[in-house]
Amino acid sequence: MISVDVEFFAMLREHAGREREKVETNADTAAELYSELADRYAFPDIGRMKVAINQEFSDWESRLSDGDSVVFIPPVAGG
Amino acid sequence: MISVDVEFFAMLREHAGREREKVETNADTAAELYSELADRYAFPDIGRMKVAINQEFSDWESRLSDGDSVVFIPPVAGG
Amino acid sequence: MSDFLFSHDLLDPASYRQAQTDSACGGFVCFEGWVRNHNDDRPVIRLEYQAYEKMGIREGQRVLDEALEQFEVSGVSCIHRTGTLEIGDLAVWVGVSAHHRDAAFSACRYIIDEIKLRVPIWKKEHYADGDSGWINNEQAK
Amino acid sequence: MSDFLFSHDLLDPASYRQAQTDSACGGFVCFEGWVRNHNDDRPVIRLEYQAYEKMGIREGQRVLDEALEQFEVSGVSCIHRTGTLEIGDLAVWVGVSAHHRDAAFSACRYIIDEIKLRVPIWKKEHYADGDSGWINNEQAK
Repeated sequence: MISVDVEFFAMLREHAGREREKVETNADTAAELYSELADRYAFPDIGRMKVAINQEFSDWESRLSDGDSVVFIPPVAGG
Repeated sequence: MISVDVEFFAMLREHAGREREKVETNADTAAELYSELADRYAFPDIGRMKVAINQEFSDWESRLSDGDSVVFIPPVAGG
Repeated sequence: MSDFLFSHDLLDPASYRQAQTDSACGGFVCFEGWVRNHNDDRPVIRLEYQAYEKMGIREGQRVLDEALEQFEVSGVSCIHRTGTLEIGDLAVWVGVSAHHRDAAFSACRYIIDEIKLRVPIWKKEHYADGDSGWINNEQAK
Repeated sequence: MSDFLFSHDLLDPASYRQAQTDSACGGFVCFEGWVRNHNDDRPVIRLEYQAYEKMGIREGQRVLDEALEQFEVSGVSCIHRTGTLEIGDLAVWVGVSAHHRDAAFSACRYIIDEIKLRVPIWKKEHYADGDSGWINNEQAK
């Protein structure tokens, strides 16, 4: 069991109904964590979503460590 | 003998010592007119100079008509 | 000047331009993204930009640093608005000063293209019919 | 707005930009030419622009009309300074608004390139050593 800080943006924030959450999880990877939260909050399919761990784009199969900061990045739309 | 209005710009204005001049000339073409004035005012070689007749870029061999407005266009440098 | 910033307030292009002036530079190119009153044929009444600012500033700064490295430019900067924007509001400002215009154009184009691709910013459009939706640059043109 | 103008007074980029705003447009690109303090390694202290205005306005307007025809842009404008300019002064301003940035960049680039080639404007540089000379865009880069 690890604890990670998850921050939600865009439609994920609306689905989760909150901006951030400390998640206690057995997920090994970012993908597993997404899938766990997707079940809980009815998130959209992982599709073209990306993930940032500690503010760097990371692989979905990256292993999570206790205390990591995790953000799921839906397709962006700046500019 | 025709009479044309010549307006001088850039180094030609400095050589001619004036902004404009009504020139009475026997020149048939713009090139002949340039050559006549080049002799009088020590203008530089025709080189990459262009000519505008009545505010349109024209051929150096264009025939001049009485009352034409003629401007010699040294290489430009806007912007 | 070489900074990527977010601003929750109205952007002030005149002051960004002023900060970029450099008497050694002969050319300046800027790009502004404005909030349009439509998306395809759908009337838009306002937008909302949300950014993951901590990472966005890092990624945006990286884009500016790449531009400084790849093009012969002197100053580069980019300011992106967040929060609720009205039609006509300035959403993003990019400014590049350079000795020659060629580099200024190329770098400005590079910066806005990469910002749109890489910086974690999301846009929600609010439509005249009361509907709204998160859109993204892959669907949009 | 689609005008080519000469101005003997200081240019006012904020007002030109303002005149270009259009709530149907998503992108705006502008180019500014600034008076540099040097030409190659030679210190410049001021410049003088002289224009054959009657023909210049016609040729400049033609360039803008070509840009409107060739690119999907909504507004194009260009103002060129004449007279004596100090270092840092704005010599030329080009602004283009468009639905999409691609067209805005291409049109802005087209306009400044063609203006520099075709509009009868001449520049005299005054150097720190007291010398001066008429220069042209074929020698310059």
